[in-house]
This record gives sequence, structure tokens and C-alpha cells, in this order.
Amino acid sequence: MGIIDRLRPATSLAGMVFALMVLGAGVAAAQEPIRIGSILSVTGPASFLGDPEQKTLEMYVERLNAAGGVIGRKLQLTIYDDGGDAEKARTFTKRLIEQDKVDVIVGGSTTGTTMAAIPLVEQAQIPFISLAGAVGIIEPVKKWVFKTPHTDRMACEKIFADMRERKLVKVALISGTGGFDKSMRAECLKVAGRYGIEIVADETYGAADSDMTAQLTKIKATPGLQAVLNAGFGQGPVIVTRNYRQLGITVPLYQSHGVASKQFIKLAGDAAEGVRLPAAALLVAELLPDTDPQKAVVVAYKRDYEARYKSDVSTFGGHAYDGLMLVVDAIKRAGSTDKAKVRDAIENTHGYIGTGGVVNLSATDHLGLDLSAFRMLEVKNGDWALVK
Amino acid sequence: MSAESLQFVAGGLTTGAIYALVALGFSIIFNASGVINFAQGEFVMIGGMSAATLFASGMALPVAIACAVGAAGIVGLMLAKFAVGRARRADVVTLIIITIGASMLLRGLAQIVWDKRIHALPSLSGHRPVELFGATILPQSLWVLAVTIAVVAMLSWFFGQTRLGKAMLATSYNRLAAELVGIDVRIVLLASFGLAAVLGAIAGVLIAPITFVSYDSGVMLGLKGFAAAILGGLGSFPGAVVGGLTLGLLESLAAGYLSSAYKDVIAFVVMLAVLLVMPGGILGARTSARV
Amino acid sequence: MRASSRADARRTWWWATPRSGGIAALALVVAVLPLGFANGYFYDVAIQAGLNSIICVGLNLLIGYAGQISLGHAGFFALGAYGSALLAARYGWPPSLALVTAVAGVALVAYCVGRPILRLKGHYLAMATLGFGVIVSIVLANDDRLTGGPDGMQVPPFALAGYVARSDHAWYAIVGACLLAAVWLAQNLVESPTGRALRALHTSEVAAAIAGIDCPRHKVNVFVVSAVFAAAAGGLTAYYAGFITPSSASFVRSVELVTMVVFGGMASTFGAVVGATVLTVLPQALTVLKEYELAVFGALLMATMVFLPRGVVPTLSGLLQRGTR
Amino acid sequence: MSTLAVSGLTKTFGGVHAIEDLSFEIRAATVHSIIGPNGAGKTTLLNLLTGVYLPNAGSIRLDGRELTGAPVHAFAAAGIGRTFQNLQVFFNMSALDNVMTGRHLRERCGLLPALLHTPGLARAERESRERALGLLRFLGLEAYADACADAMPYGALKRLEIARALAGEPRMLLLDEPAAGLNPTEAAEIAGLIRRLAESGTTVVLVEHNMRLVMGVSDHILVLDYGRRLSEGTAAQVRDDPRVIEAYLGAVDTRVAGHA
Repeated sequence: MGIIDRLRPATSLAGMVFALMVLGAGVAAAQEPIRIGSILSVTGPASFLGDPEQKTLEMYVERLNAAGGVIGRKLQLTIYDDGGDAEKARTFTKRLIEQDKVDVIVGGSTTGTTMAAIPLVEQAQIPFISLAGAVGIIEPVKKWVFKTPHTDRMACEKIFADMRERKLVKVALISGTGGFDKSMRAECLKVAGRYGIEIVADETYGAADSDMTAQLTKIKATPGLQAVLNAGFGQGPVIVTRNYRQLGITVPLYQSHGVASKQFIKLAGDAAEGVRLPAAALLVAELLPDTDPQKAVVVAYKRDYEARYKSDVSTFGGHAYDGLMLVVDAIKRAGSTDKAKVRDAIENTHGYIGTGGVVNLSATDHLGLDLSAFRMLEVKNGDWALVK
Repeated sequence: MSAESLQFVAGGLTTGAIYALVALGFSIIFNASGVINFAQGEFVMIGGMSAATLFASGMALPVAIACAVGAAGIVGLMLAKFAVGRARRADVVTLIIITIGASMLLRGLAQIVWDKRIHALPSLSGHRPVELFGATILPQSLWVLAVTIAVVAMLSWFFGQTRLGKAMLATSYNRLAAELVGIDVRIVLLASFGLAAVLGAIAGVLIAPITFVSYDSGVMLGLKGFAAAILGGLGSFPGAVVGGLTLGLLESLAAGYLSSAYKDVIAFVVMLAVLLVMPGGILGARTSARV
Repeated sequence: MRASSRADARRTWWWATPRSGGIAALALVVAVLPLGFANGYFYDVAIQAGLNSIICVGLNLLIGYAGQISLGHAGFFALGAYGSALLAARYGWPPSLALVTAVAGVALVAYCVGRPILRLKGHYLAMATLGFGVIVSIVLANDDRLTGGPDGMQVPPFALAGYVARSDHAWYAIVGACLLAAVWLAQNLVESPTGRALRALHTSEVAAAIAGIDCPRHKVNVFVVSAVFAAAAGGLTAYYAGFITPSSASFVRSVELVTMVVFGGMASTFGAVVGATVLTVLPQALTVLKEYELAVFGALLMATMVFLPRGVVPTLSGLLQRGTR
Repeated sequence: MSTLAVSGLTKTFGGVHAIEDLSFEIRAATVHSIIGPNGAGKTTLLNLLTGVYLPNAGSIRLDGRELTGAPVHAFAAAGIGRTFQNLQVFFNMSALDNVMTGRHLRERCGLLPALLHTPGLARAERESRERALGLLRFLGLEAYADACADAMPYGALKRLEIARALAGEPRMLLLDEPAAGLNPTEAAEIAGLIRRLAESGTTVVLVEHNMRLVMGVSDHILVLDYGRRLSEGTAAQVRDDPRVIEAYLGAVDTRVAGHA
């Protein structure tokens, strides 16, 4: 009797599992959900990307389902956290494709995790919308791969254009050693010449460094210095900004879109005053003129996100919003989740208004954004201001 | 010395003082148990995160700091009591893996209890840099340096004068002998983890205004603190300070004079060279083989 | 007399010896396992478990048998991976030749690194090996023109004599065969004069030296062997995944490898396989926990080491023996 | 015929002389004992003679070959074997493996043959195993062959160390207090063993407190005090040396007085 007693929980558990499976099969037969898969760097060094992305996807899938789903079917979201590790991202992509049988994949928070997933999605022929920055993701164009964020090359171009306007030519570069930083640094070096910019110093710092005065002291001593550009994310740029003021460097400081969140101003405090950076309209939603086509979209997203999560919106969550909505839009137009049809529908997206800008995709452009999507912002009185 | 090189030194001292403070925690636990506590960085994180969130919720800064240090101390005691203490007879490597598990657990809990964002804490005395011979240093860095020195002095007093301190020291020299003269080794273990956690939390509170704090900021601090403790000589408190400052200066000078991209490589290569010449660290014990 | 008759029995029933018997059992598991695989994802996880097992079997020779800690083995893994990838992708070498050359190169690196730093002991050795791993990962991330930097680089598929390995089944077979070979080599080494020398110097270096064992030479040898295992697994991983990043050399990855060895059980080759497999599969199973994953994983690791301090395999087999006695 | 020649040997620890300007010779196939009060430097001397300690001055030659400064395993390779006062058994191995480890010098230890388990190596292993079993029988340990060393009693471990040292087929065997902790019967067995070894051509160097054993087996005795040579000669010569008696009585060791 002892044995039977001990086995009772196990047998009842098995019974429950069986019942659930039968039930599940019944529901599935009635109405197959649209399966959306996602690999995000929710934890680890790139969690500042993955965390708002995850929150955004979860919130909007919930909303869409509450509103009856898409083409009469519910959405089913599966998110795996790759921790920023490319190897894990590859395995999770495989899992999404083979085990979870998803219809479309949104994600890849970082360039590394995206690149690791690309061979698999190309092979499996599944629409894939990356949320990572590097231009290499969509150049050359890969049939099944799209992305929503502006490229790091565009960020460089926006910054250099602004510098050119202010007649700043001799520029020092300081960047982190992470993938985002290194990729942007490389793109900036590539396009600098086109804007007549001369890179007079090129320094780097580690992701967890606590003091960048040594690098900035070297930059400060560079003859003819007119501006400094910091490519990076996380606490690094905040420390750079503070050390910048500590050393009394007076030339303009530019940050990248990697710190495009109110949190940057909060952490850097007074030191952030006067810092310029390129960012999507989302960051300055309320400041946009009412004529701006993006205004309605970004104000709504900002309101929803901040109300639900009680934390400042970042442009990265916006990229996930755009990725999800592009997919939903394409599925509606395709009228099914047939992978080839959805892919074609995504590629034919025209005039879609997202948080990142107005998206016009084509067979030769799998990003669909131009430089106008970026706004140049400046920190003034502890808040963002549009540079006219 | 030019103002430029003085600035490199100032930057190195800022970083080095942080490493030194973390390294001291490693040495305390090593002395009492022979274990490298890979969760030491998490103690630092818990101190910083608790203080930052308590302060943000409206608590007065001194109270928030006291609560944070207390919370970390309790976590340290629990780690010793429920995990490391239960596996006392296990191999040292096994104990180290337990602390690795603990660091994952603490990091995992931190991201649930708090969040994954970066938090800041106000400096104890403002952001206005102090100028010395053309080089500038943040007042908070001076706080870190001063507290590090004060902590070393207090540890020397504790281990040299108090009953518990002497018991802990005796245990580090010879466990069996310490047990034979009636020292309760479990109490020593508890005390060492509690002390190391409190110290780590103090470090976290002091560092947060400079480097900020997030749920995973303990990983890198732990790694560098371990490196500093080894470089100075594991188990030696002055060694931890010397190791920390040396490592910080190495990084800063390498970034200033050689290459900021390879500054960590340079620092590690120099460290390996030092270890090969002095296999027990800069101020470590010299031992010879005995049969 | 009793012992010698037992030794005779061993010679008769070769499959009943710990060495051959274990390998036969492992081969059976490797052969039968795919029957339970529903799709390519299962193969993928199994392949990764196999690759990690190969590294851990080698690392266990160093840590478990010779008692020398290494917190830098991810460095050797990454060097093997990047060496193979670079020679094949940038210089157009045949993948198999690139793999062999990379592994040989890593052996040389391990020898040059091991000679000086294996004079250090305990935590100081841990620090030195850790430093080596950190240096490798920084160089790989910094040298972005060659390695693609932190975002990683693409690797061409593995091809040998016209055959291109692409399918999950092919890779499962390759990795399975390599794992069996790795276990066979490791078990051979353990049960040889060299293996005894390693265990001897683990217990007492002085006594080992008095017995005529050249401790520095044996330590360096086993360091090189373990690095070669890691590098070979690294090269295979690069070809299999088709993509590598410098995070494969990270300190976290090195710690993960040591954790696998200790979790499975030190000085037990099959413990290393079990440890690597369990800790590769477990995170996949824990994804259902979402944000609780890291905390639960840490708690499980702590609990296992507290209650099974010698590692899973030695502790459980000890209990089993006591039970049957 | 001289086997081991020591001249001017000096070892200091933190300025204190443990061994000071010591010179002596040990002849082949004899039993040569080293005695002296506690702290006289006997174990330090053994550590110097096996290369564990590096002398501050002086030289150690075996059959005219300079060994000073060589690594420990080179001393072993030159033919010097040894046991330890405090056991240095490999507790993580079986008794058989312990003895087989002792045969390390007589085995081929190439890395590749070991990895590949070549037939040659397999044959050598079988031979090695037989010889090791033979040694275990010789020392009455065959019952423990497959037992893990940490499960063996103290007396057996003492003999296991001797078996392990003999497995290397040394020309000179250094025994550090082999009879410590043994009962009179066991000690007598050790004495018989030492004589047999000397007769078979092995030089035995014995450090021992049991004076009955020392006086019974030694061909030659070296008496140390404070790291210096106090006296030297046959058992009878040493026994009658007034300096020795004084040193021992001064050191309150009654055993020598009792037997003298």
C-alpha cells in the first residue's frame, strides 16, 4: 500500500498531463494560433535592448488577442532569452523553427545573435525581422531577413551631418568594446570622409570599466580637437559623460542612439547638459508637431508602455513594436500565415508608420528607413530637445 | 610629472581603490575557509542595488546605506549557514562551485526583486571634481580610497586584537589545531562570510555613485577583485590593497600610454609576469615544501 | 593471488573492464538516443552536449586526475574554433586541414603557456589560466578586421573529400564518433603509467617526484592534451554552428566548463560526460521558468554540490555499490 | 667502492643551520644508519639527499656523478628511492596502483602510446602488474592489492611505502623511521627485510629511533647533533663514544642508555 500511496501523485499528474494534451489538441484543431517566435537578449550585457523588447512584444500580443487576434486567429508568442550569447541564440532559433513550429520570427536583439540565426532562417525559409543595428544584417539583402532599427551607419551619418553644419571637422572617437560599439565605430570610420570629418583620436573602454579619464585625457590633449563622439550603451557612456565634465573638456560631445532613453539623462545628471545624439521620434513624442505623421503612433506607444511598466520608454522597445506590427500588417494583407506569402507581403510594405519612422520596404531594401527617421536631439534642462 | 600623467594616476587610483575594496572580501573568506568566493561581486551588487532602490523610494541616504549593508550581511550569513557550511567536508573546488551557484542564484533573484536597469546613487559629497596639480579626481573616489584604508586598519585591529578575529586567524593557519584548542570553526565560517558580505556591501554603496549598479554588475567587479587579491597575495589585507591599486594603475597607464583597446591585455600580461616571479603574489606568504 | 586471478578475468571479459565496458555502454546510448528525437532541435541540443562532453573529458584529465585547475579553457576552445574558421574562411584551406592545423597550433600555444604557469599552484594557477582566457577573448574581440570583432564571423561548412556535412544526422554521427574517441583516449591515458603519474602528483608532488615522476613534464603534457580536446571541440563547433563569436572564449564560459566537470564528478571520465550533458540540457528545460531561470539554475547547482559533494556520478555510484553489497 | 659521497653539505632555514658543513660517504650494499636526537637534522638530510631541498652549499655525488641542484625526479632516476616519516601514500589509488606508480622509472611513459593504448604498452602494463603483485606478496600485502589505500591499516601503509620505493628498483633506499608506530614483531620483520635488501646489493640508508633495530642491522652509523657530525663508525664504536652518550642523555632519550 505504501508504494501505491507514493505513486498516487505521479499517476494523478500523468492523468492531468494527458487530459491537457487531449484538450490542447482539441483547441488546436478548432483554431490554429499564429505562432510568433522571438529570441531576445533579455538578460546579460545587452539586456537594455532585450528587456524593453520583451515587454513590448508581450504587451502588444496580449492587446491584439484581446481585440480578437489577427485574421480571426489568436497570436501565440514564444520568447527565448539568449543572454546575448550567439551560440544560445542559434539553438533557440532552431528550437523555434523545429520544435515550436513558429510562422515568423521577430528578434535577435544584437547583431551577433542575429547573425547566428540567419543561416537557420534562410535554410528553413521563415520570415525573420531582426531588432539589431548593424548594416551587415540587410546588406547584402537576404531573402528572408528584414530589420526595423536604423543602422549604425545611419547614426554616424546623422551625427556627421550635424557636425558638418556646426563646422566641426576634427573629431575624436571613443567607443566601448561590445558588438554594438565596435560595429558603429567601424561604420563611422568608413563614412567619416564622406562628410569631410577627420578622426583625430580613436580610443576604447571596456564594458564594465569604472573610469575613462585616461582615454579622455589623451583625447583632450589631441591638437585641434573640435568634437567627441562616443559610440556605446549602458553605463559606459554615462561615465564618459561625467568624466568629460570632470576633466573640463569643452568641445561638443555626441552620444549614439545606444543611450536613447530618458535613463541616460537621469544617470548622468547635470553632466548630460548639451550632449547631442541621434534618436527616433519616439523619444520626443510630445515635442513633435501635430503635422508629423509619426506623432499619433509614438505618443500611443509611449503612453501604453509607460502606463503598463512604470518605466521610461526606450527606442529599443519601439523596434520590437515595429517588428511585431510589420508582421501583423503583412499577415493581414497575405490573409494567411503561409511563409512565402507573408514574406512577400512584408517586402511589399509601403508607407507603414512605426516608432522608428515611415517604412518603405522593397526587394533591394529590407530596412526601408531613410535618414529623416532620425532626429537630432540635445539635452537641455534635464530633458530632450529637438535640434532645429 | 606632467598633468596628463598625473591624471592617468588619478584615474588608476579611482579604479584601483574599487578593486582593492572588493579584493579585501576575497581575502577574508579565503583566510577562514580556503575558498574563493565567486559570489563576492554579488555582495557588492546587493549593497549597491539595495541602497539605490531604498534611496529612490524616499529613504534618507544614511538609513538606506545602513539597511543595504545589513541586508547583504544577512545574505552572507545565509550563504555560509545553508550552503558552504553544510558542505564543509567537501573538496575546495566543490565549495567554489557552490559559490558560483550562489552568485547565479543571487543575480537571478536580483533581476526578479529589482529589475535589469542601471541604477545610480548620489555621491557622498557632490560631483565637483577636486583638482590637484592639474589632475582632477571625483570626491567619491577619495571616499573609496579613505574607506579602503580605514577598513584595512579596522581589519588589522579585528584580527590582531579581538577574540573572534584571533580565532579566525588561527583557523586560517591550521584548521585542525584551531579545532583542537576549542575554536568553533562553524562560527568562524559564519563570521567570515558575514564580514565579507558587509564589506562587499560597503564597497557597493561607495562604488555605485561612480560606476552605477545593475543586477549583473557584480560579475566584472568580482573578477577584477579576485585578480587584485591574487596579485597582492591571497589572504593578505595590505596585499589586497596593493594588488587593487597596482591593477587599477596598470590599466589606466596602459590605456594612457599604450593602447586603450589592449589595456586589459597589458594588465593581465604584467600580472602573469609578476606571478611567475612571485608565485605567492606581491605580499603573499613564502612557503617551502615540507615533507 | 586473489588479485592476479581477478586481473586474468579482466583480460578474458574485455567488455567488463571499466574502460571498454563504459565505452560500450556509451556507444549504445549514442546509437539509441536518436530514436527519441522528435526533430532537429533535439539533435542540436544533443550535438552541443556531445561537444561540451569532449571538452569536459579533456578538462577532467587536468582537473580531476592531475588536480590542476584551469579557468581559461574556453580560451583554447575559442582558439581552436577561430583557428579553423580563419584558415578555412580567410585563407581558403580545406576545412579538415584547417581543423587539424588549428588543433596543432593550440597544442603549441598550450605548451608555451603551460610551461611557465603550471609552476603556480592552486588559486594562483586558477588566476593565471583565467588571465590567459581573458587575453584570448579580448584579442579576438579587438582584432575585428580578422575576426569580425564581438559580432563574430561566419564559418564555411565542414567538408571532407567532397562530402559536405550539413544535416543534423551527419553532425550527430561526427560528434558522437568524436566523443567516443575522446572517452577512449582519456580512459587509455588514465589507465596508463602516465595516468598513475597524474593521480600521484595530485596527491603528493614530492612523493611522486621521489618515485621518479617528472611532475612539471606530466603537468604540461596533460595541460596540452586537455587543450587539444577543447580546441578540437572548438573547431567542430565552429563548422557545425557556421558562426562564432568571441564570447566563446569568455571567463563565464570557462567557469561553466569547470562547473560541468565538478558537477559530474571529478576524476571520473563518465562523470564529465554526464556533467556536460546535464548542464547543457538543463537550461533548455528551464526556459519555461522565464525570468526565474537563472535563480533556479543557481539553486539547483548549489543543492547538487551540497548534497552530492563528490559530483553526481561518483556519489551515486558509491551509493549504488553500497546498496548492492 | 664508494656509492654516495657528500661533502660540505649545508642547509639553513631563515639563518638557522639545519645541516652544517657535513661530509660523509656511504658504501654500496651496506646498511648505513643516521641517528641523532630529535631536531638533529636527520629528515632534513634525507630531503637534501633526495633533492627535495636545495642545499645552500656542498655537493652530493652518486658514483662520481654530480646530483646537486638536480630536480627530485632526477635523484630518483639516478637510483635513489625513499620512504617518508609521515606517510606519503597515494590515498586516491589502490595498493596495487601505488606500487605500479613506484615502477614509473622502469616503465615507458610516452604520451602517445598511453593515449592509444598500444599493444607494447599493454604488454608492459601486464608485466608491471605482475612485478608489483610480486612485491606486494614480498611485503605480505597481497590481500590489499585491490583495496583503496585509504582503507588500509597503518602498519600495512608503512610496508606499502617500502613496496612502492622498491618497485623503482633503486640502488640506494632511504628509509625514514620505517619502524615508527610498529610493534616489536613488525619491527623485527623490517629488520629482516633490511638485511635481505643489503645482501641483494641494495644500499640502505636508515633513519630510525628504534636503537635495537639500528644496532642490529647497521654496518655503519652516522650520529648527527645540531646538523653536524657528532660521531661515526660501527655500532660498537658509536655505542662507546662518550660524546654520543652525552648528547643522548642530554636530550633525555633513555632508549639509547637502556640499550648501551
